[in-house]
Order: sequence, then C-alpha cells, then structure tokens
Amino acid sequence: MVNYLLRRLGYAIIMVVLVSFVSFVIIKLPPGDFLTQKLAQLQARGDRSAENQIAEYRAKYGLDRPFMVQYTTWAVNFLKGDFGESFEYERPVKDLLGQRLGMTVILALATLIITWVIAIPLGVYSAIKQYSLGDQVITTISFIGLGMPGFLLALLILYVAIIILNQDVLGLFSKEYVDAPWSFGRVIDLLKHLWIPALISAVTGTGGLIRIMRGNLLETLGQPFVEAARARGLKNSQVIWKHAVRIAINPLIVILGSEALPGIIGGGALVSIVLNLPTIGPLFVDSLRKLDMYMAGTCIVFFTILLLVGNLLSDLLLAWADPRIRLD
Amino acid sequence: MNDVLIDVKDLHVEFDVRAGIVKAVDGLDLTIRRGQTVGVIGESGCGKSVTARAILRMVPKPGKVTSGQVMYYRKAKKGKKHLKDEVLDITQLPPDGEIIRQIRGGEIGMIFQEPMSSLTPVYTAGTHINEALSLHRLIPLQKVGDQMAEAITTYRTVTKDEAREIAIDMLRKVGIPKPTERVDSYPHQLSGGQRQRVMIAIALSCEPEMLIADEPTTALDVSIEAQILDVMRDLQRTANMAIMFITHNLGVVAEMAEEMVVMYMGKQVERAKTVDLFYDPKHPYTQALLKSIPKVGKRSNERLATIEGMVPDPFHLPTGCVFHPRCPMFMPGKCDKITPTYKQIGENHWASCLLYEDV
Amino acid sequence: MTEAVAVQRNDTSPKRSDIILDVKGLKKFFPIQKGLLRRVVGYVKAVDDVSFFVREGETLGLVGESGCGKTTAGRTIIRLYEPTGGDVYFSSRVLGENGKPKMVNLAQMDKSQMKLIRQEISMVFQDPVNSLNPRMTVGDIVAEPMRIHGKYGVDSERVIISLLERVGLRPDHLRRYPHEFSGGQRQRIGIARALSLNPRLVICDEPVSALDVSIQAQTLNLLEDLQNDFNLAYIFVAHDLSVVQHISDRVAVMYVGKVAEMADSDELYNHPLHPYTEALMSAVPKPDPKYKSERIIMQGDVADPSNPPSGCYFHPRCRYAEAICKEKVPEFRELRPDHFVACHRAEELTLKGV
Amino acid sequence: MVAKAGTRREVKAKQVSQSYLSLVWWKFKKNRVAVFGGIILILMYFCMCIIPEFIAPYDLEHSTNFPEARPQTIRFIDAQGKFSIQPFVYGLDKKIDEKLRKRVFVENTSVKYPISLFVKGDKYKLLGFIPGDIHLFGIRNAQKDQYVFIMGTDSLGRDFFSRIIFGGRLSLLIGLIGQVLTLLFGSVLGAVSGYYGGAVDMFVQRFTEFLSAFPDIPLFMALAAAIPKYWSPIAVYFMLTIILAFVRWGGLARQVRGLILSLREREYVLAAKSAGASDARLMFQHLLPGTVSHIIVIATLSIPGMILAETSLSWLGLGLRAPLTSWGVLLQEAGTVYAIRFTPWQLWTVIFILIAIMAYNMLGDGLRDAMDPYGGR
Repeated sequence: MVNYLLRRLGYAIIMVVLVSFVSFVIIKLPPGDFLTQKLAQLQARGDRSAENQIAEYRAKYGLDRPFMVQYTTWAVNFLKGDFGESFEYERPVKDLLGQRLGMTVILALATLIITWVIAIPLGVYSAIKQYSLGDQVITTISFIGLGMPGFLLALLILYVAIIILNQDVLGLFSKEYVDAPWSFGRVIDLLKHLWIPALISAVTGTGGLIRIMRGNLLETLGQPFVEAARARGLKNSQVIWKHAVRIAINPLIVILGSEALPGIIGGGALVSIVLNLPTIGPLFVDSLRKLDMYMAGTCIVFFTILLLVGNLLSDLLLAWADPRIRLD
Repeated sequence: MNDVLIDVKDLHVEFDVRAGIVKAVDGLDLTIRRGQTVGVIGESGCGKSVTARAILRMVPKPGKVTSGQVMYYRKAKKGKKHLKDEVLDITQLPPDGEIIRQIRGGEIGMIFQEPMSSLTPVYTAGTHINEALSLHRLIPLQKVGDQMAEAITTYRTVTKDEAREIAIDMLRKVGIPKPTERVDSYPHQLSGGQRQRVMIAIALSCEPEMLIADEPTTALDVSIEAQILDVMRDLQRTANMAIMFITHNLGVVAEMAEEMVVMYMGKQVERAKTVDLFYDPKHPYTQALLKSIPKVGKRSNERLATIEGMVPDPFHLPTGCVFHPRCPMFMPGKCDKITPTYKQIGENHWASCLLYEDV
Repeated sequence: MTEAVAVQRNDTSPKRSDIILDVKGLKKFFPIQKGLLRRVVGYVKAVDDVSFFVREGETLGLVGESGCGKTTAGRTIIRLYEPTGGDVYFSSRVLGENGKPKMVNLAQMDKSQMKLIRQEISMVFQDPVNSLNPRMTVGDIVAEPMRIHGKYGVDSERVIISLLERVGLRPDHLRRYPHEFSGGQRQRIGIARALSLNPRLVICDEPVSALDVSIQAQTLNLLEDLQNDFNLAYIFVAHDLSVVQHISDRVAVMYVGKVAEMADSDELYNHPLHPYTEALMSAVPKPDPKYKSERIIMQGDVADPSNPPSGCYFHPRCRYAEAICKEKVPEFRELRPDHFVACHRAEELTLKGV
Repeated sequence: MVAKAGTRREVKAKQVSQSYLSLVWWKFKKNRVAVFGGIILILMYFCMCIIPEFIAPYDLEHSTNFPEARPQTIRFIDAQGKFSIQPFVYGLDKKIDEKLRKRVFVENTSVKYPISLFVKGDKYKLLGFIPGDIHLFGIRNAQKDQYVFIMGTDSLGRDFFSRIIFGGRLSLLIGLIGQVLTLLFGSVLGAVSGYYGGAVDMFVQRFTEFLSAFPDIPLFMALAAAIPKYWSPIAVYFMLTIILAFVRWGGLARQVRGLILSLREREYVLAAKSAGASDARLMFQHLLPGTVSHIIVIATLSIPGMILAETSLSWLGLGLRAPLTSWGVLLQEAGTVYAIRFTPWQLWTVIFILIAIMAYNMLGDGLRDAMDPYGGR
C-alpha cells in the first residue's frame, strides 16, 4: 500500500514536470511573445519610449535569458509557491488565481452536486424501468444533453434571458453586490445568478452520467448475484439499491475522481466565458490567447496536478468501495 | 397427500421476445413432497431453470406465467410462528409482496449454477448469511401482526456477535475450513467450491422446507462437485428438506434424486422413480438420452447411440409431439398430428408419448 | 533439417516405432507481471515437465481438472504458445524423404519449417461460437488452411463440399455464415476445417464440453468415424472422464501442470496406480442409481499452479501421503508395461478402479 | 415404423444466407432514428460541402446596404389578406429606433419580392471548377437593393443564411478530415501495438498515458494558441485539423489496442494461427475486420467532438479567424451580449451546429447497435 502510494506519487511528479515543460515549450512555440505583441500595440499608439519600456520588462521577467534558464527559474520558484507574474495584469499569478478560487470552487461544487443528484436516480430509474415511457423520455433527454455543448446552451439561455425574460444574468452577482461584503441579500443574489450555470450543467453534465449509470446497472441487474439476492427474499428495492446499484456505481467513482477535481479549474471554462463568471477558466483561456506565459503555465500545471490527484483519489476510493480491487 | 410441499399444475411460462413467443414451460405438472429429492433433467433451453424461477415467482422479464398454478402447502413450524397450515398459489402472490418474500429464502432456498458470480462481490460471506438471517430467522415485531403477539416473546433480535456466531456455525456445517476466518472473506477470496458452500450455507441458514439447486455443480471440477454433492446429501439428511435438483448431468441426478422428471422443449416427457427411469425408461427421448452418454468404467468399442437432428427452433416448434422429428419411434400421421398427453403408465411412472396412448 | 534429432529411447518412450508424437519434458511457464514496470514476480507453471507420446492412428486422452494445464499442453505442442522447455518430437511425412516419416523436434523449429508441419497437425477448439470467424462463410472457413498453404485450386470447392458432407453438413451450407448454425453444427464446421489439409494428428481441445448431451454423442461418433476413415491420431483434451474413456485408446491424467499417470484406457480406469486417478474416478457421478460406492472425497481445492505445494503436488489432498511425498517430486516412470505413473507409493498401494 | 427422416428435417432448409454486412445493414435500416440522422448528415454534407454556392442565395462576401437586418418572414398571405401560392418577402426600409438609438430595418408592406427557385445570381465555381450562377432560391431578376434574408444579415449586411452554409463547409469538413487523420494514426498504431506488443506497444501506451495526463481542452487551446498569427488562413485550417487529430488519436489507439488484444485470444484467431496463417493474414482476415465496426462507431461518435472543438476554439479566437468563415467564426460574432441583444438571429448558427451534432450522435448510436447483429435478434 505504502509502496503503491510512493510509486504513484513518483509517477505523478514525473508527469507534472513533463507536462509543465511541454506546455512551456508549446507556449513559447509561436514566434513573438506577450511583449512583442505589447510592443506592437504601444508603437501603434505612437509611444516612443516603447522599445525601452519593453526591454525593461524583458529584463524584469527574465525573458532575455535562455529558455532552459527561464523554465528552471520558474519551476524552482513554483515549488516555493511563487508562480510568477502575469504580464497582462502585471500582478502575481498567485493573487489573481487566489482571488477567483473561492467562486470557482463554489461553482464546481454546485455543478458536481446538481449533476450527480440528478443523474444517479434518473439513471437507476431508467435501468429498472427499461423501455418504459419514462426510460424513453430520460434517454431522449440524456441524448440531447450528451450532444449539447455547454457553451452553446449558455448562448441559447442567454438569448432567452435577454430577449424574452429581459433579465441581466451575466456574472455571479448583480452590480450592487459584486464587491459588497457577504450578506443575506448577497447570497440570494448569488443564487439568482447561479441557476443558469446550474441548469446548464444539469442538462449537459448529466446526460453522459445517466447513460453510464443506466448501462452499468442494466449489466449488473443481469448478474446472477442479483437473482440470488432476490431468491433470498429481499425486497425489490433492497435488491436494487443494496446489491445492484452498490456494484453498478463503482465505475462512476473513476469518473468522479478524474473529472470532478480537474473540473474545479477546467470545468465549464467556456460556459464561464459566455456568462462572464468570475472563475479561473476565463482567466486561463485569456492567458493562452495573449501568450501570458506564467499565468497559462501555472494553470496547466494545476490542471495536471488536480487530474493526477483526482485519478489517485478515485483509485483509492475504488479500492475502498470494491474489495476485489487490490492496490499493488 | 398431506406431505405434498409443492404441486405445480399445468404451468405455462412464455417469453415474449421480438422474434416471437417462446413457450419456455408448456404445461408442466410436478409434485414435490417434503423431504424428497426430485431431479429435473434436460438439455439447455428445455425450461428447467424457468420452472425453478416460477416456483419462487421470479421469472425474469420478458417471461410471464401465462397459466397454471404453483400450489405451496405451507405448514406451521416450530420456531416460525408466522407460519400456519395453508395452501398458497404462488403464481397469484404479488411478486414483491410480504408473503412471497417470506417464502423466498425463508421457506424455499435456492442455489445457482454460477458460484463465481452468485455472491455480491462487495459483501463478505458473513454479511450474506446475516442478511438472510435477518430476513427470515428473526421476524421483526411489527411485521407479525397482533394475533400473534403472544408468540412474539420467543423472538428477540440477535446481537452482532451472535449473528456472527451463527454465520460461522453455518460455514462450519457446510464444511468450509477455518470458518472463523472465512466469515470475513470476500467472494473473490474464495474458490469456486467454497463459494458454492457459502451459497448453500445462506440457503440453509433459514431452515427452508425446500432447496432448489439449479445446476449447482456444473461449473465445478469433478473433485469439488463430489464435495458439494456430499455436503448437500448430509445436510438434507439432518435438515429433512426437499430438494429440487436441476441438472443436465445424468450421473449427478442418478446419485442425488429419488424421483426424476425429464424435460424436453418446455414439456415434461417422463417422470418416474430414478431407478425405474434408468432401468426401464419409457419415453423414446429418455431412452435415447440414456444411451447417448458414455459410461465411465464400461469401455466398449461400440458407438454411442445418438439422438438424430438438432434441438428445434423454439420459435417454430414441431406440431404434435415436439420430439417427433428426432424420434426413432416416429409414427407418421400420429406423432406429427396429435399432441400426447401426460399419462400415468405404471406405479409412480408417467410419460407423455403416443406409444402409450390408444390413438 | 539438420537439427531434427532422431528419437532417443528412454523410460517414457514407446517401445514400438509407430509413434507419431513424442513429448518430452515439455514446459510452459507464463510470467506473472506486476507494477508499472511489468516486473516478473513469478511464474504460472501451466505445463511443468510433461512427457507423453501418441501412436499413429490412436487417441490419447488428456484429462484433468481446471488449471491442470491440459489445454496449454495441447497449444504448446502446436506452438501456439512458445514452449519454455522440453522437446516435442513429431514424425513428419512432409519433411521426410521418399514419403518416409522423419522424426523432427517441433520445439526447436523455425517459423517456416513449423508452417510445413502445420499441414500435418491441426486443432479443433472448444467454443463453437468463438472458434469460427463470424465474418467468413463456411466455405471460406473450411478452405482457409488450404489457402494459407497455397493448396486452394480449381477443384478445391469440390473437396470442401465432400468434406462438409462427410461431417454431416450439406453442400448448400458452403455459402452460409456461422451464426446460422447450431452449436453442434458449428463444431462440425470446425472439424471439417481441421481436416481440410489431411492432417495425421488432430489436437481436440474440449471439443464436446460446450455441447448438449445428445449433440455430444453425435460429435463423438463423428470423430471416431473420421479417425477410422483417415487414420487420424487424436490428442483428446477433456475434463469429462467418461467421454475421455469412451474415445481414448490411452489416457494421460494431469494434475497441476504434470502428468500423474498414463496408461492404456482400460488399464488406467480399472487399475489406477496414482491416488489422484483413483480419487478422480470415484468422484465422477455414475449414471446408475443402483451403483453405490465408497466415494473418496478429495479435501480442499486444486493447487494453484503459480504457487504449487512442495514435493508431490497432490500430497495435501492425498489420503496416502507420507513424509516423502512432501519433500520429493516423484519420478514419472513406467511401472508396468505401457503404464506410467508419478507417485512415490505406486508400488505398494493397491488402488481401486471404477 | 421409422419414417423417412430426411424430408422432415428439411423444413428449415431454405433460408437466405446473410453476410455480416447485410445483417448490419438490415438491422441499421430498422432503426429509424439512426437512418434519419444519416440522411440529415448526407444532406448537410452535400449542401454545405459540395454545392454551398448553389444553396446559398448570395456570395460569401456579398455585402449589402442592409447591415444587421432582422430575418424577413416568408409569407404566403399579404397585408391585404390576399393569398398567393408563391411565397414572398416584404422589402426593407431603414428606420432609426429611438429607444435603442440604433438604425433598424422594418418591413415595407407595400413592396413584395416573390421568392423563386433556381434564380440567376452571384457567379460561382462549384468545387472550384464548375462555373454557374444559378442559386437554389432568390428573387428573380433582382434589382439593386432587392434581397431576401431568411436569417437576417450581419454587421456588414451579408446574408447570414449564406454565411452559415459556407461556414458549415469548413466546420463539417474539419470534423471529417480530422477524424480520418485520427483514424490513420490511432488505428494503425493501436493495431500494431496490440498485435506485436514490445517496444511499439510500450511507446504507444506511454504516449497515450502522457496525452491523457494533459487536460483535454487546455491542450487543444495551448496547441491552437501556438499557431502563429501571421500564417495564411489555409495553413491555420490545416494546422488546426492536425492538432485535433493529434490530441484525439491516443484514445482511439488505446481502444483499438484493447480490441485487438481481446480478439487475439479468440479461438478462431488461434485456429488460423495453428493452421500457419501469416501475420498479415491474421491481421487483415481476422483481427481488423473484427475491429473495423467498432472503429467506425467510435469515429462516428467522436466527429461531433471534433466539430465542437473547432467551433469552440474559433469562438475563443484561438482557432480559425476571419476572413475564413466557419461556424466557430460566426459564433464569435454572435456570442457577445451586444449581438444577442441586437442581432439574436445570428444564433441560428447554434441551431445548425446542434443539428449536425445530434445527427452524428443518432447515426453513431444506431451504428453501434447495428454493428452487433448477432446479439438480440
């Protein structure tokens, strides 16, 4: 067990280093960097001291040094908790991310809870009432959800909200509450805005889960141990929940681990952009677009860490939930 | 006839699948007495497993009992105060109702062909036994009803430790080595033979009137099969329960059953005492079946007798006697036209063949 | 064919010269790998020092419980698995000169030589569903070995049709697909495929265990008829003792990767020398309600081939076990003429047959 | 007493023998939803990738004097209640909306433009070489400023329907081409790695693991962000296609590898092997045919992902850019709050994307069921 954990950890570290290095290379790949872009902008505006100013920046951020030096400096600082500075905002990446972390986590949790609370019962219902009207309705809806990308749905909902309901639904707070301290009114306001991302995740996120849950459960219901449990005199509901669902839900743990944790940052980035939500997603996309190197690099590394931790957690969870699985 | 336990009368079970209707069980009569072992034998798809499930009112979808009765003669029993003398038609009980659930596992236990997958993988052997115990051996107060309030005093809930002791005891009874350790084993940590023993322990823990064994040794090796059959015989002797033993293996049924029923394409073709059936089979199918198996220890250079042709397509059953296209005694104009009745042709001997009818 | 070695006679070799296959000390170990780096942490000794031989035109039954290595042995002989050790001598006509057979060692052969041998040895598989490619017609399936060896010619279709008829199928089945057939018929197709190149040895891997009783008898009869017609030798792998006895001239009983006993079929069943054989025989349920026997119940489960017991692998379940059985692996030796056994106490014990 | 056995046993003899493919086709045909999805896709690809110039009433760059005009309603009954069998639209008049402080176009019910089929219009070359000037529909003998905009116009007064048709060409093709590339990479490497094992297998496995350690969308974005801004639109398009294929092949390779591994143990493969079949024969006669159906299903079901990846990347400004027109590029214009408020008809793009995706999903799902014709007949 300890051996297993150590090995997984070692593997994870190698992975993070590799991924961070590769993403650094990728971001560095296009000719020109953030500062060249900025220089062009300043010059276009007719700023005469632009060249000097940029050169100053270049020295400040260490961009004039060789690539390997840049990477190692950043990587070493990263370990110390210094993720570098965002060129775009001219502020430490750490502060920028920290500012948005709270809302990001809240949103991710809300999404997670909504998706699972809706998907699992619907999937179970769909399986035990296979081919019934209810199953067909659920199946149809989950197919639509599967095919419907979140950001397109967000656009459609935005259309409905703006044109038909004539409501301002962007962001997570109304104007008066954006910078206000927490209060009852602010929470209500948050909930008023939260329904849209929640609805979107309910439609798009549950489709796949419902299908998987339905499929797993149908397969499990065909297993002899379900029949054996019934032959022991258990109630139908006990047979289904205690024996069939208990087994059928195990594979979902993997999904929980590999999607929920990385979802904190990456989940719904596109939706967040459409709805202008103050989460990390839009920040990251923007940094990629602008070649804001340290910002983008930090985000990718955190993605990877969350993904790897999520995978590890789900493996541990799975081993705990299913005695057949042994970690070694 | 008061020792009759299960009386299946003219049972019909149909499976309505897309390609048509399969008559899985087509007019079956079967009587099982208390303490008796009845072997049900037949090739795959002959309806023997479906019959077993119909007795427990758990025919899988899309199967349906379309007609017939499964009469269950319930008897008052010491230690199980909710039981009284009554006759129940199992096919008429609500499929997830209180009564049928008392019967399942409590009064009729069942073990299955696949010991590898008949135990829920996430629960230990002990958990499985305790689950059955909690359902049947100790009836919770509120479920029994007022008129028995008096008797309830004899019941009490067992503590966790006691339940564990019972489970260990059951495991010991079915011959599992180191039962105190094995009670905490998960199914995957047990071998196939041990799992089947656990299944038997579960079934027996509630002291049932009857055990339905659906090909319990088919998936096991010969040496393990011998162990399991041995355990079953021992336990039957001590517990005096009936066994419905479903198998396709003539050797197994010869050893286990006093009486046996031969099924072919959903119909019973012959029923007799096991000895009579082996030494004086009446139905051509039974005769052919017995001749077609090689017998260990009696090697001869003779060819095996075979049953010609194939098992018919269940969607297009032959007319008349379903066996007529393969029957060596085929009587043209009769067997392909007239459906034989199930007729008594001797003491304790029934057959369904036109050879024994005046037509 | 320089490395083809002439047969050496030793204990397990037959005294007559009509042997077609002589397996000596065959081993097949499957590595157990673990971890990210796939380190080998142990071996499943599926076949562990197995010796037996088959004579021209006879059937050798290979019988044993699950995990005893009988299927692996069959597959290793025909090099579906690469042997870990040992020799497999085969009397080949293809590689011989002037139509005279020549003993060659299959275990040492390169791929192209082995391909030639494959015309002389073929296989019949267990699973009637999985052993036929669902996307090929029956004709193509039966013709495949011919095509592989470049022997498919103008009149091959006629040959295939007569082959189909010989195994009890109809000429119009030629263009059908496997899913249109029942299990028994599929097994016939598999048999026709195995015979399409006129082999001299057919390895039948549990050919009837997936079939219903009535179909099983048909298939066994067919195999016997074909043997007589074509002078085939069979290695008949099965777990059903009565089937094996019915079809085999000689039987080898395997236990956890080793041959426990090998003898003439009647001799083995009536006068077993190995306690495992005796127990196995007594464990088989007899289809005779009047038969009452003192059954020997073997305790415990079949040993794990990745972690077998010391000494004689059978000793933990053997009721005759003594100290030596725990310590020393018994030698496989010819105790009576043509009767081989691997048991320390074979000489002293008097065992009961069926 | 014993009857003539032969005749009785012939009852079931005459049956039409069906090959695997005909079984698949037969089962697929019965699935109406899947057939419907397939027909929709064929129509879309035909209309948007082969003859978009004919379907679209106007040329892609045809600017008009009607910027941000709302869609005209196609009518059969005019303001006077008169019915005509030929549909028509009303002409547009410029007006200033006081409340919005914005120039808008309103219908002028006194001017009717009848809509005809097969009218002469902008000249084009189908597939780049077949010249023509006939369009599917439009106004016959249209004069200056006579237009029909069934889905409105954009800020430059270009007919939005035409843009959607042309945009579909790039978006639909990128999915298809990207998937073909993925298939080439993925299935070949997957098959080789599953069949031979060894070093190739090691490499493929490690690489796919590495790819999967990268978060999916960020990897797309990072790679797309690395495309130099000054590249020509065509180069960007191809680069993007390659990126899409590159990110996806790992998963496919893994699936194909798994399939090959499981098929390799099938007894019919062992049978061929024991008869001496060559590696090539095993691969092409036995293993690949068994996987092709799965690969096709996987491919069909992942094309929507490709299309979506293009649209979302372009929408984010990381993929295709004007002057190229794809659905993603169109979305970029449509996705702002301003656009939703004032030109919501631009969201028609979303509907088209959804139709394409749903159609692929229906088709793929039907194929998946049909590809296993032996089960549950």
